[in-house]
Amino acid sequence: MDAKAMIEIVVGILVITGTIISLISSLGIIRLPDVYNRAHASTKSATLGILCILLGAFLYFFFTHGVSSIRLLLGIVFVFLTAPVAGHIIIRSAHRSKVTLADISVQDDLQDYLESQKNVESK
Amino acid sequence: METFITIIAGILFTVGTYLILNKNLLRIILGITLFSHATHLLLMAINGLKKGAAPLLGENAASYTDPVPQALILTSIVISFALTAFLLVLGYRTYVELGTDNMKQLRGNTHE
Amino acid sequence: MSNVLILPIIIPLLTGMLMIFFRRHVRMQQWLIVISLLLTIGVSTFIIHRIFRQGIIVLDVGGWHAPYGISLVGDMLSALLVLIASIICLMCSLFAFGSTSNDHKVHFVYSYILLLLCGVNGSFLTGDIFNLFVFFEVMLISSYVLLALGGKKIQLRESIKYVIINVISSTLFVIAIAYLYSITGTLNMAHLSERVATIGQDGLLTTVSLLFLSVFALKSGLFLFFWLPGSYSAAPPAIAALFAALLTKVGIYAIIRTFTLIFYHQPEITHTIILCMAAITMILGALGAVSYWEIRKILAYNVIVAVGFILFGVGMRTFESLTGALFYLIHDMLAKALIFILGGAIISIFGSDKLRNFSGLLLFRPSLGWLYFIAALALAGVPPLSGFVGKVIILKGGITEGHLIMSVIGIVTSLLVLYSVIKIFIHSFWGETLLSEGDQKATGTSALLPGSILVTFIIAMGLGAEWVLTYVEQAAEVMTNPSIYIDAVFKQID
Amino acid sequence: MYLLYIAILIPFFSIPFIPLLYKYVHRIHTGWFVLVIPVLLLFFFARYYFVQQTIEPLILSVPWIPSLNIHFTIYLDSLSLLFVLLITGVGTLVVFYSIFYMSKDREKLHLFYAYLMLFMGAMLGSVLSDNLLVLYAFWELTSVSSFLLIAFWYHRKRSRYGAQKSMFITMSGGFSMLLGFIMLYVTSGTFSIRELILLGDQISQHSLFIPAMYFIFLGVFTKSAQFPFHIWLPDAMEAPTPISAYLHSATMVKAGVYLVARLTPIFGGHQEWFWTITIIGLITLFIGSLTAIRQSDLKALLAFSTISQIGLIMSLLGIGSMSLNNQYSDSSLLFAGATLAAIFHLINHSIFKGCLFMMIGILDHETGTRDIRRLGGLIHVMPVSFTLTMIGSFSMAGLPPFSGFLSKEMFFSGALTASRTMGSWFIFIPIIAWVASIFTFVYCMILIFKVFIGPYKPLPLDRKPHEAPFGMLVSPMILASLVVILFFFPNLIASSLLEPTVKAILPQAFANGREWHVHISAWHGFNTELLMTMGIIILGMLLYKYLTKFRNIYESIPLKFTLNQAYDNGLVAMERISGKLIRFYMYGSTPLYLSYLFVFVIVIVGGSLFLLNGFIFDLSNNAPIELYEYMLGFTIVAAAIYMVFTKSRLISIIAVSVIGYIVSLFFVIFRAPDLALTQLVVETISTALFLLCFYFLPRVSKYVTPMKLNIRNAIIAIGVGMTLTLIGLSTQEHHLFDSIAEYYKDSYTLAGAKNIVNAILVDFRAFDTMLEIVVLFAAGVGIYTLIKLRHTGRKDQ
Amino acid sequence: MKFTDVFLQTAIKILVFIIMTFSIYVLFAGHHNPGGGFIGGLITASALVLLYIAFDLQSVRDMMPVDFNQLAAAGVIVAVLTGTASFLFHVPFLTQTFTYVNLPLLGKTELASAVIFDLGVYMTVIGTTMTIITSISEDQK
Amino acid sequence: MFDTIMLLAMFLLSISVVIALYRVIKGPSIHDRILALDSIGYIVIGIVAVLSIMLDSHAYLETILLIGILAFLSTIALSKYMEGGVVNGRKSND
Amino acid sequence: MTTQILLNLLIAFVWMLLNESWNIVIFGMGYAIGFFIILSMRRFFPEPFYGRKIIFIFKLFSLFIIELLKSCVVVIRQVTRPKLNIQPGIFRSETVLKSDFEITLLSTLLTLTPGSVVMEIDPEAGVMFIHAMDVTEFRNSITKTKRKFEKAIIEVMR
Ligand code: NA
Ligand code: NA
Repeated sequence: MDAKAMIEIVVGILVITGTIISLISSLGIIRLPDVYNRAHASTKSATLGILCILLGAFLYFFFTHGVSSIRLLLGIVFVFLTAPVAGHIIIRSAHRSKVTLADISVQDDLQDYLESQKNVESK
Repeated sequence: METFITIIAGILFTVGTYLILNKNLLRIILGITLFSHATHLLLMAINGLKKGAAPLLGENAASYTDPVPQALILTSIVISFALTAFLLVLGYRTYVELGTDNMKQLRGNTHE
Repeated sequence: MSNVLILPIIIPLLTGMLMIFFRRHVRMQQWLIVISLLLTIGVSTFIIHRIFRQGIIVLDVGGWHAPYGISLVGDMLSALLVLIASIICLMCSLFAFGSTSNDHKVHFVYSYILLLLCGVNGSFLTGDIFNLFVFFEVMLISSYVLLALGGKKIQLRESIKYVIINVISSTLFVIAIAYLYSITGTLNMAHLSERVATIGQDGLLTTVSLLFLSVFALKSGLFLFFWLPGSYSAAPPAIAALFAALLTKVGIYAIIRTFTLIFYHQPEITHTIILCMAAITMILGALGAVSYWEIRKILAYNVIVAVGFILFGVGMRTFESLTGALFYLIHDMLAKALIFILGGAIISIFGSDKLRNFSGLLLFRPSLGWLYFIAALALAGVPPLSGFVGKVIILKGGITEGHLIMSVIGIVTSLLVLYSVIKIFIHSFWGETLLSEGDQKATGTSALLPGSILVTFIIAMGLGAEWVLTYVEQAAEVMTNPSIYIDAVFKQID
Repeated sequence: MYLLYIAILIPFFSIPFIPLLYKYVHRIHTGWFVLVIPVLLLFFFARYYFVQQTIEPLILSVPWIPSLNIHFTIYLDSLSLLFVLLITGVGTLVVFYSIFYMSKDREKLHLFYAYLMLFMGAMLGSVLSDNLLVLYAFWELTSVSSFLLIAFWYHRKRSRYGAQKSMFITMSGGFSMLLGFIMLYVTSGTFSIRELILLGDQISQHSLFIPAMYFIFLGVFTKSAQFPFHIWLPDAMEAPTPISAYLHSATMVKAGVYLVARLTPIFGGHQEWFWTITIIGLITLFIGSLTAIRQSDLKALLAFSTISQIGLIMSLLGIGSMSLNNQYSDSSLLFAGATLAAIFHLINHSIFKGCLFMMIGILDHETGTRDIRRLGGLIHVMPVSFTLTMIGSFSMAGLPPFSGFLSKEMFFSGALTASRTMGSWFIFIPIIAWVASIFTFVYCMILIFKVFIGPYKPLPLDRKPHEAPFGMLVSPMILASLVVILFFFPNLIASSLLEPTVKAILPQAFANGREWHVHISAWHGFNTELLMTMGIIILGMLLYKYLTKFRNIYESIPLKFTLNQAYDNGLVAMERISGKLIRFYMYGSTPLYLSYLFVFVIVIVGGSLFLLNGFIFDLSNNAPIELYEYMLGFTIVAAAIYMVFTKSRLISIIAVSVIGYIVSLFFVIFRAPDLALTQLVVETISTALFLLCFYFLPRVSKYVTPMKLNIRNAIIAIGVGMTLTLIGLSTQEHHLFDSIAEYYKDSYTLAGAKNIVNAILVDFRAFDTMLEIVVLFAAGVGIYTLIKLRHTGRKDQ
Repeated sequence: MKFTDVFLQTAIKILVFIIMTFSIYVLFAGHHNPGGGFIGGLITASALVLLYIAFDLQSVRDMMPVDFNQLAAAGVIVAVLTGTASFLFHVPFLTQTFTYVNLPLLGKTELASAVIFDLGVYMTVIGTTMTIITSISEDQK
Repeated sequence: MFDTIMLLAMFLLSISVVIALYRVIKGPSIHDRILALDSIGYIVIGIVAVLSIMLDSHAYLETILLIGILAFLSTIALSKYMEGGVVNGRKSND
Repeated sequence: MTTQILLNLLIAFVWMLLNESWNIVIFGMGYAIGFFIILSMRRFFPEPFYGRKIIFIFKLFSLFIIELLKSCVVVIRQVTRPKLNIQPGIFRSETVLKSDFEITLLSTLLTLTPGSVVMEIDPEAGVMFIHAMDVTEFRNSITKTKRKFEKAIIEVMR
């Protein structure tokens, strides 16, 4: 087994793993009951899946072309940074625009807090 | 591939034309957008596809695809973007000011 | 190499950009625009002079020789049109000084006028088909903004139609270029001409040429003029004058250029179609001109009639008819600018464009009246004004070529043109005087200076037709003999 | 020599000074200054009268547009001279008359005289130009000045109407005449009348020769108010009376006569020429005289009389032209007599009609009306006027001892000559001539008797009538005395003016040195002509007596069927019908306009693709295609089709963005990284703009499109798609040349760039990019103004 | 309690630096790699838009007092002036030139006038995009 | 083999896009759509990465970061818009 | 800390000067040399050696990666289960962190770890509202993770 084949195997595994994680996270977006839960699937799994693929690509170019693509690394960092912020902002916005939680939800401290505030104000 | 893309462009032209002939302003603008997408695909397709590597000399490939259509499309993309943006805002202002996005109601002759 | 050719494009462009920085200094902007346009006029005159002496000037922009770079080609046709366009631009700007609101002025109206000129001049000068498209867009986007500027209801309504129709035709333009590039593998017009000539313009190329024709027909208001009356009547007076004098003419120029330089091998198809369209255009334009009672509409339809008449000359493609077409084109640019400026002044005085509400303006605005009267006669081709000579040459060509019916249409429509513009004269200048002495004394006065200058041009062009013809004939020479153009473009290689 | 040019141009040059004189020397009637010009010109040209008899015609030439063969060539022969003398002579008298007629306090004299000088110069130019186009130029100027003069009192509706009508009709004719001239040029290669005459038969075989003639006829007949174009002349009477006398009777309306005479050497002898002119002339003569009787306005009466008299002259010229016909070469001199009559009558008419107009002007001036029904018995208060009017009228009626008698007799001779020479059924010519002359007699009697004889009716008049001031009477007096002088001494002008003129009109008839001298005598013995005159007097008297009954017949003709009505309705119909037609095309709806555009593309471009066998198709060079590429492609198709059917804005916008993003993926697949990048960003911003501008706005209107329209649109859409696709498929296998792209592949050495696309954008074709950012800039700032200008606008409100 | 945008704002502060660096890289690398002034400008504009979103319009304006109309115009002027510079050397308008110099740290580096041209493009794109976006968003307030 | 794996990856990623698109169309809330679009952005990054491996070209790596920027930008913009009805320009949180 | 970094850079620069060579490798060498010089002389500086932070950062990072993997597995398990069995909800949580940067870091890490997404933050009061995919199951683990993170962050930041 030569080096190229080695690399291809590693890259292949990384890419396929990433792909599968992405696929599952997409399924999560379909299956989970409300936007808040879906955000979990989207922020975490997608991130990890894409990270795997990008890492695969980085290794591929590093070993076959000898290019250490800063752009790819930057991409990885960027995905790391943006995914949580995006998830946070989406569901915060959803809650602020009064998107209801799924029926199976058991607790909403935030809503309770906001209502108590309102009661204080109205008094 | 060329034929496939040309036909897709053709379908986009058809749908674009159909939307453009609509009286709803938004659909007209959408139709125009489709038209320019189709134009760009066509411009690529009829000049041959995948006939070499990306036109970057760093790629060290034996042959490169024709860079001219790409350059033309780039210019065209920017120009159609500028026009679409202007058209959209114009449409928006018209919509707000005249209270309609129906081109039939934007006829001039009758209410003059 | 002759960088002088770039100046009519970048002088207006740079000045227009510079004005963005002097947004609130209206006076400064006015000085800038006048100086810049005078400069442009001077440069254009110099260019004409040089072409007259030394033949076609070519500038390979970027130093990349044809067909690999973009070449600017100044032949007499282009140079003459550039000069006239710049003059008209100056006139319309002078008119705009007094006729445009301050709001417009601080919202870059002058910048856009200059950008429009940049687009127009560039379209005339470029020797590259894709570059022509780009210049068209510069011109069109400026026209969109100028039309919509002000945001009145009617402006919004008409400009949205205008923009939609033009954007679609621009897309068709790109498609046509795509086809052409695919077949010929080049974009330079001289090179295109050469290559099309080698294969003798087969059926597919003719088809593509007809797609170009459709696009240019729309831009020039040849048969596909439905966008024109509405938009011209919605624009503010100075802008309408600019549009009337310049916009359609660029389309006409494009038809002339492509169908004399590149697609001239199957005239029995292409040029016959042009002639048929020209005939229908003249008729429909005349119908519109006589039927309306609003100044703007009447004048807008007059633009259409002239387009048909010029294309009548172009469609015959003889030396004589092309000479006539170009002469008439130049005349029409000046005359249309003039009559739209004066019409705009009338409208601003009465505050309406409904002819039936007008009366008796001659008493207080005699100069305006007489300028208008001369303009009206010039428009109809009454001798010895400029329209006459062009009309005669085109008709002569028409009859020589056996296009008797076309010639009769030409004459009848010019009569209807006369009827329509004289109708305006009679209804606005004659009759009981409605305005009182002090009433709106100032309005319409900004039309007088540009009006008088243009009238002088029109008279001079008629009386000095011979002198103008020496230049025009040099242009027609190139139009009938593409090899002159091609040789000029490629001589740089040797 | 070039004094002649100055002579023509003097009236034009004087125009700028007239307003100055009017403004700054207001004390003196502007007319006095202006009078100098016609007087000078009259003397100047009179000089030629005395030399003309012996020497050759005078030719001067100055190039105007030589490359078009347009030279300002002056050709002064006796025919031109005759007209020049009429123009300057009558002009002098009219200006003199106008000094008393036009009040210097009330009227805008500067305009009046400026127009008048414009006209005089134009008229001189017309009759002196040899070049058809120069002639045409002056010709149109006469129409223009007439237009301005008719509407001199432009606050009156009738004046404006008359001006517009006269301009429209005469200019229609003029335009058609221009076409005729150009056709003549195409047949011959010259605009010069002299050269055309010399070319003679060479051009008459040309297929355009006869059409040219008819196009010229339109110009001639409209200008000279011939049937059916005469309708403008009565309305032209809204002009001040001196103008009516000058333009609309003595000079301008005779321009057509001049041109017929001038072109007779070219066209004369052709049957079409003879028939058209003679018949139109006779019809006009008849209709004109018949209608004149009916008029109650004196000026209208004179207008119709002018129409009929010019018809008479025309028909004579028509008959005379037969002298150039080879078939009748033996009797050519007899026909020449008709031409002589035409010229003589032309002179006479100018004189007596000028006189009569001035008298009507005086009547109008002194009584305040021109209505025959309100006038009567003025002989007592205005004896001088009566005498002058009577002289004019009798001359017009063709009674001795006035010059009109002579030309009337010659007219009958001409008519009889035609019938005698050309065949017995040509007898209708003298018959029409005779009947029309009866009517002429009647209206002349009306003119005298209804106005001056009978009961004096001072009551309905606006002011107390009295004799006109002497100055005003001078001009008509001169004219009236000329009428008498010419009767007694017609040979004063016979050999010096008439004979050379006839020879100038019919040069070919006298080419072989045939002897022909003009000698006019009042008494020919009892011949047919004299009998005809006597018949006229007797029948005319009877008719005059039963005039009221005759009038009733007229009144029964409904107004609808008159030519005037036809003209008026015609204009209205023209506006209405063209309005309907154009509004049908210009419906105002953008979708409709766009469907025009698309149908045009389908028909012209698609049509040509099939008719010219442009379609070529070949799959062999296609690149391979992968499954995922098919998937991407079908996603585009699906999204596109979804867009057709969805009603939701949001889904449409999402669909279009999906397409846009897939297109950018395609760019990746097509090895176009720059494109992919750009497309991505642009698509994102566009989507954002779509959402901002449309999605979040409240929906204001709901509308359903009828199925029929949808199907029509679908058909158009498929047509466009098919056309563009088929051309695309053809071109994709039709690369006939090497692309210029090969050159750019050296971009690293040429431009120092490894990214070829970028090298093209910033170097090879940087100019495109420079302009592209201008477009972008313009759009951006345009959007800014769109939004901001409204805000400030609102603040103002 | 006062809920703030602290998470978003801090994250964006960091991200903007990454994006800006990237955009400038794209601008200058465009000559040899995909990219160039247009893309670079758009990416910078994205960064600015992110700032606008995270902070309010006014505070960003205070931080960066730039009239975007003028920036756009300046961009066009820069692009055109690189063209007119060729007048001085008597070569055709817009003739680009390039040369290689040895720079500290970077080694053999290419200096191309085309990059200045691209800088003009970059400025115009930023100016225009920001003009469009700020105009519309202000209008919809 | 390697190419097949890459094709398989492409295929699976495309399916992920389709699945996420379903959520975009279905909704129900606008936030679900935003969320799904955000995910599509990430998946497309993956697609491009795989594509550049397949095309054996590092010419598309700029695209990756660009998609990331754009996806993030759109997500933030849309969410903020939904929150306050205005994309930007609101005084932050008070 | 800033002084130390600047000093290190200066040393690298001087090293380049000495070598009369201007490339990244020499610079890197110079930086490494400087790093060790500062490390050996760390007692002369008032604040602790900045290299320590690198270790903390590395610690935080590895902690995070582990948590991320864990969270991923959890979510995947949930999603791939034939029947969903979760009890989602929003709960309130307090934090000891103060500065914006610290809070951001914490939020990022928390959001990326199992079943929790930060929703609203009040930095003044040190309160966060967190959405959890399964409140009962994760309440404890999230709080635990949060504490771990807080500790690591404080180590890095202060
Ligand atoms: Na570009
Ligand atoms: Na680029």
